[in-house]
Amino acid sequence: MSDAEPVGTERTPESEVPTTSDAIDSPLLEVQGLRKEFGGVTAVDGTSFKVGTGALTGLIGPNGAGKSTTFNCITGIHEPTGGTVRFDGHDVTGLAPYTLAKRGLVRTFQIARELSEMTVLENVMLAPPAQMGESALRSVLPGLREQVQRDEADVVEEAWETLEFFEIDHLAHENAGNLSGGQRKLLEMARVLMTDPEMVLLDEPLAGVNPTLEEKLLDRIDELRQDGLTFLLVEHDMDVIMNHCEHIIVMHQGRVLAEGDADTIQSDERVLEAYLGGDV
Amino acid sequence: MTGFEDVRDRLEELPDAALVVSFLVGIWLLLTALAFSVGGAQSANLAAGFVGSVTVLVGAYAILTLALNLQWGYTGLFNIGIAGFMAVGAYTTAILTAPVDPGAGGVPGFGLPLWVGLLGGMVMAAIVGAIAALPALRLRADYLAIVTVALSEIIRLFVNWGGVAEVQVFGKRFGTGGATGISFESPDEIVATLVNGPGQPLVTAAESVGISGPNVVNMAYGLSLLGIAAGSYWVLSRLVNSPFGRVLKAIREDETVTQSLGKDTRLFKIKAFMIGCALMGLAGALFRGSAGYISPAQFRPVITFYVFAALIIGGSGSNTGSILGAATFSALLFYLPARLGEYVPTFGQSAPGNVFEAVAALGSLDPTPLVAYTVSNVSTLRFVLIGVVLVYIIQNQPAGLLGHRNEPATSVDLTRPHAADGGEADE
Amino acid sequence: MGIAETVSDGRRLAIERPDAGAVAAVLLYLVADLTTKLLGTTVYALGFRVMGGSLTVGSLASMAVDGLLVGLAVGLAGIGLSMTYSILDFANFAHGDTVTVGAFLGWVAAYVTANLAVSAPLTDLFLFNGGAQLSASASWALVLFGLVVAALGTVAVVLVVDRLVYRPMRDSGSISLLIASIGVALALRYLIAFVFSTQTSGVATSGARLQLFAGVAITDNEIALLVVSVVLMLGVHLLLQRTKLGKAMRAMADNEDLARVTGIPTERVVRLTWVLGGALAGTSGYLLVLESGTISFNFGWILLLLIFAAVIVGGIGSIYGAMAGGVLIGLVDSLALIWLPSGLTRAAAFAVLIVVLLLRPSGIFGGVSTA
Amino acid sequence: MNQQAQRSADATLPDPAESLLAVRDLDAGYGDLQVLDGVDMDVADGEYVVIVGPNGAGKSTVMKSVFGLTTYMGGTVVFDGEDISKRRPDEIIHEGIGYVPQNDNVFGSLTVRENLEMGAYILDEVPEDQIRTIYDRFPILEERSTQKAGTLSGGQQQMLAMGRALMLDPDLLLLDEPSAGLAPDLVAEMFDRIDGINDDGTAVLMVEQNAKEALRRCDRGYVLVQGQNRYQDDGDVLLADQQVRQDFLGG
Repeated sequence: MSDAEPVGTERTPESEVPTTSDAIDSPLLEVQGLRKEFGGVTAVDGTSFKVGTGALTGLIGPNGAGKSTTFNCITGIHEPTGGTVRFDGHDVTGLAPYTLAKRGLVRTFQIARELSEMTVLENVMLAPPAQMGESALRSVLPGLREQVQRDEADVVEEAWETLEFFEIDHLAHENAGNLSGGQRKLLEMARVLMTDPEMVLLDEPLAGVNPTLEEKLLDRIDELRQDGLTFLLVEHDMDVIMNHCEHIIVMHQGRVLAEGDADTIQSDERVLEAYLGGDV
Repeated sequence: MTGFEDVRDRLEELPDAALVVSFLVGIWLLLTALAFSVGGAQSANLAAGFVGSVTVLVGAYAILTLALNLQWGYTGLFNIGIAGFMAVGAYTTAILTAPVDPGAGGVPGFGLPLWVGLLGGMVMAAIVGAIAALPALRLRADYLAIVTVALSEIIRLFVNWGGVAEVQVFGKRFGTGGATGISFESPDEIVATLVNGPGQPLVTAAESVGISGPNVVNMAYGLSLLGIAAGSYWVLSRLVNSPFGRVLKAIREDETVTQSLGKDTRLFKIKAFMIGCALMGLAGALFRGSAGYISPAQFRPVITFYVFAALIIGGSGSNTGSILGAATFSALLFYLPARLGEYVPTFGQSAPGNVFEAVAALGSLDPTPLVAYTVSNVSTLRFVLIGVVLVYIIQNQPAGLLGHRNEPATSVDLTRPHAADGGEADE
Repeated sequence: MGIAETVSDGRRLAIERPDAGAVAAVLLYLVADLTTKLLGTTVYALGFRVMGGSLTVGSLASMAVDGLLVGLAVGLAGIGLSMTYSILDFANFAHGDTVTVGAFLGWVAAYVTANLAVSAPLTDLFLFNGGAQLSASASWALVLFGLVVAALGTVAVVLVVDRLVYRPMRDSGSISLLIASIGVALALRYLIAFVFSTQTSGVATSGARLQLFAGVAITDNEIALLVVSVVLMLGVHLLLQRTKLGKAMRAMADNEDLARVTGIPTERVVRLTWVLGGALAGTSGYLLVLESGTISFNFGWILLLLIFAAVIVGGIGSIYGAMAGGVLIGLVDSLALIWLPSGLTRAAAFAVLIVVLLLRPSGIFGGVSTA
Repeated sequence: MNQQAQRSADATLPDPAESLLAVRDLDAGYGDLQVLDGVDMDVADGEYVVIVGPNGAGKSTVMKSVFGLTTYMGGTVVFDGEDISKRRPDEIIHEGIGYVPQNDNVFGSLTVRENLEMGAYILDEVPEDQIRTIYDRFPILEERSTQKAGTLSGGQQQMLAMGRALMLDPDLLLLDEPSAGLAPDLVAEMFDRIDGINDDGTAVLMVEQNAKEALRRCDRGYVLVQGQNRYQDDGDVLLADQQVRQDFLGG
C-alpha cells in the first residue's frame, strides 16, 4: 500500500470548471482559484465562485469537501496558499478578520461561540463598529465620557431592537453561557448583524436548532435580504438549502463541482455521486 | 463553605463604596481592639501604628490588584512578572529623583521632583510592558506567564548588577546602586513635611492622646496610598465600564470571535497591558520605595504571587472585589497574623529555639512549648495559611469574594429604552 | 494569484526570518569570539575590540563541567515538571519546592544517621547544627541512604498533595491548576521554613578530588551527582521505553482521549506520573545540595525558573528534551561568564528561555514529542 | 418537519437477546445538545452493518454512544445480553467491543508495535499470538513495527488503529469513517481489509461517508437522518432505492 497521494493531482486547472458564476452580474464576493494547503494536504484546491449582491447562496458538499476551510480563508482566519478573494470590488485576500469585518464582511461560527461570561446584551453591544468609547482615553476623561455615553445610548437602543428582532430580548441580562444551543445561534446572528455588515457568511447556523427556531431564523434571513444583505450559507440540512437558496455551489474534494439553482443541483448525477461517496 | 457564602451574600447587599469603607473600618477597628487589649498605656499609639501600617499595605496592594485585574481579570493576560514592572517603576523614579550630588556612598541621579519621577516611572513601566507584550501576546496564557516572570527576574538581576550601580552617559552620572540599592526623594518625607507643616494641629491633637508624630505621618501616608488606590479605582472603573472594557472582556472570552467582529484585538491587549504595568510601576515606587530607598531584594518574584492571591481572593474580574481581596490579603492574612504572633500570650513560656525541641516536649505531655513555638513563628506560618487559602478558594470558590458578580461593561443604563411605553416600539 | 501571494510571502519572510537570522548571527559571533579567545588573539575594527581576548582551555573546561553538573540536576528535576505539564496539562509552580522537600528529607535522614554517635543534641542535628558533614567518598552508604529517603519521601509528599489539591480538580482548566500550585508552593516552602528555620546550613563537604586535565578537577560529590543523574536518566528512559506503564504514560501524553478509549487506566497513569516526577525532583534536590554543600528553605523555589527554562527550551512534554534542555541551560548559565559579568549569567539563561519561547514555542527539541 | 420519517415498525425489531448488539430507542448527545432521537439498531453475530446518512445525521454519535462516549439521555444498548448503556469505555472494552475513532486514532510518538501493545493494555501479558495475527492481516505493520506511528501514511495509520482495536479479539468492531481522508485508490483496499476482518467472524458496525461502496459491501444498512432511523434494509436494496438517494440531497 503506497503513501497517500495528494488529492486531485491529475485534475484540470480551475479555469475549466464549468460555472454559472458568469451569470451573476453584480458579484459582491468573488473567489478566484482559492487554494489552501496544510502541511502536504490540499484542503482547498482552486475554488472559484461568485456571490451576487443581495442573494442567498448555499455552499454545500460532503464532509471534507473543503467548505469550512474556504470559509476560513475568505474570512481571514486562515491565510490562503493561493488565489484571490475580492469583496465589493477590492482584493481582500489574506486580510485580518477585523479588517474584513470593518469592510462589512462578517461570519458566524459553526459551533456558536458566545462570549459566555458576558450578558446577551453585552454580546450584541460589543459588535457595532468604531464605537467612540473603544478609545481608552475617551471612556475615562470627563467631558469626553459624556459623548461616549450618548454614543452608547444609541448602541443600547439598537441592541434591544436587534434582540427583539430575534426574540431573545427576554434573555438580555442573562449570561450568554446560560443560553440553550438554539438561543446561542440566534445570539450569534444578532451579534453579527450589529456590525452593520454588507455580507454575512453563515457556517451551519441551523445545526442543533429546533424546527420552530429554525423557521424563525430563516424568516429573519429573508427579511434581512429584503434590506439588501447578502448571505453565503454553509448548511447540512438539504431541505433548507434546496428550499431557500436561489443559487447553490457544490464543493467536492476542494473544488467547485457544480453550481446552479436547486433543480439543477438535484438533477445533477455527479452531485449525488459525490454525496454517496462516488469518485467524481 | 456555607460560612463563606454567608459572608458573600451579606457583602452583596451593600453598595460598593459602603462595602469597601465598612470593610476597611472593620479592619481598623479590629486592629485597634487588638492594640488596646495588649498595649496598656501605649495602646493609642500602638493602635495608630497598626492602623498606619495596615493602611499602607492595603493601599499598595489595592493599586497592584486593580492593575492585575485589568490585565488578568478583564483581558485574560496572565502576567506574573508584576515584581519586575514594580521594579522598573521604582528604579526609574529613584534614578530620576535621586540627588545630583548625593555625597559619600550615595548614587547620583537627576534630582528631579518626585512627581516627575513617578510619572517617568509609570511611563517606563508601560514601555517595558509594551516591549514584553508585543511579541508575547500571541502566546498561550501560561507561556505569557513564563515570559513575564523570566523578564521580571532579568530586570531584578540587571539592577542588582554592579556594572550599572553607577554609570556615566554623556557626562551625566547615575545608576541603580547595584545590590546596595539607591536612595532618592522619599515620598514618605513629602507627606511628613505636609503633616508637620499645615497638618501641625492634627499632630498636636494626636500627640495629646499619646499618638506619636511618626505614626501620624504613617497613617497619612497610608491614606494617601488609599487615595491613589481610590483614584485608580475610579479611572479603571470608567475604563472597563465602557465599550473599551467590553472589548477587553470579549478578548478574555474568545479572541477569534472578537476579531471577527471587527476589533483589532492586539491593540486593545497592548493598551490594557501597558495601563496595568504603569500602575504597577507607580505602586512599586510608592510602596517599596516609600522610605526613599529601594534595593533589588525588594522585588523578588514572590510579591507577584501575593498580588495574585489578593486578586483570586477578591474575585478576578471585579474592581471592587480587587480592593476587598487586597484588603483581605494584606490586612487579614499578611499583617494581622504577624501582629497576633507578637502579642498572643504564650502561657509565660518562652518559645524553644526550634520545632524539634517543641515536639520533644510533647513526649512529656507538655504542649506549651509547641504552642509557644508556633505562635512565635506565625510570621512564617501565615504564608502557609495564604497557600492553603489560595488552594481552598480555587477549589471551592473560584469566583472569589465578588468575581461572580455580573458587572456589565458599559457606561450607560442598560434597561430597555421605551420600556415605559408598554413595549409599543416594535411589536 | 500572484501579487497578493508575493506580498503575503514577503510579509511572512519579513516577520519570521529576521528573528531566526539574528539568533544565528549572534550564535555565530559567539562561536567566533570564543575561538579567537581560546587562540589568544584579539580582533580590532575601527579601534574597537570586536572579538577575542584570552581564555584558557582549562577555565573553559571547568566552566563547562560546572554547567554540565548543574544542568544534569536541573534536567533531572525538569523531567517531572515536563511530565506533569504534558499529562496533567498545567505548569506546576510547586515543583521547585518539591525539590526542596526532597533535599530536606534526604539530608535530615543522612545527616542525623551519620551523627547519631556525636554528642550533639538530636534537635541540633535535625537543624544540621554541629556534627560531621558528609561526602560521597567518605560516607557513600549514608549518602546513598539519604538519596533513597529523598526519593521515597518526596513521592509520599507529592501523592498526598495530589490527593488533597489536584485530584479534586482534574476537570479544572490549566490556569486554575496553576494557581492551586502556587498555593501549594507557598504552603510547602513555609512549612519547611517553620520546621527547619530560614537559615542556610552546610551539610555536605567535598572529600576527594579527581584531577582530569588542564587543571580541571572534579570532586567526589560532583562525580556522585554525575553518576546518579546519568543512571536515573537511563532508568527513566528504560521505564518509558520498556515497561507497560511507561508506554502508557507516553501514550497519555500523546492523546489522552485516545488513551481512555483504548482502555488505559488514566488515573493510575496520573499517579505514576506524580510518583516518577516526585522521586526525580526529590533526588535532584538532594544531589544539588550534595554538590553545593548547603541547604536552605527556598533554594528549590529560586531554581524553579531555571527548571522551567530547561523544560521549555527542551520542548514541553518531551522527557529527553527536559534532560537536554537542563544541560543546555546549565551550560548557558555557566558559560555566559565568558561574556557577561557574574551577576548577569542567570539573566542570560532566562533570556535564552524567552527567545526560545518567542521563536520556537515548541522548544528546540520540540516536535519530537514525548519520547 | 419530515412527515415521511417512518420509524421501523416496532413489531419488526428482533428480540434484543437474539442480537449481538441491540440498540433500542436511544436518545443521546453532548452536554445539553441532543443528537439522537429514539434510534433503534441491531447487529447480529458476525454481521456487517453500515450506517449511512447525510452530514450531521448523528451517525458517529450512534457509534460513540454504543461505546459510552456521549451523554446518555434514554433508551438501552444491549450487548451480548448485557445492558451497557451506562457503562464507561474502559468497561465496554472488557465486554468485547473494539472502537476505532475517526481522527487522531494512533499514538503518534509510540512505535507501531507499542500502539498494538496499548490495545491489549488490560491484559497482563502482551498477547504475542494476537500481534502475530494482526501482522499477518496487515503485513505493512510488521514491516514498520519499530517506526513511530506518527510517521505512517494516513492509510497505514488507519490500519494500525484497526489493528489496535483488534488486539483483544473483539466480537464487535466499531469503525468510524475508516475511509475518511484516504486517497481514492486506497479506499477500495481499506474496504477489502474490513471485508477480511468480517469474514473471520468479527461483527462490524461502521459509519461511512462513502455510502455507495459501503452499502455495496455490507450485509445490512441503516439510513439515519437528523438523529432518527429513516430506512433499513439490505445494502443493495438501499443502494438501488431512489428515495434513499434523494434523502442525501433533501428536496
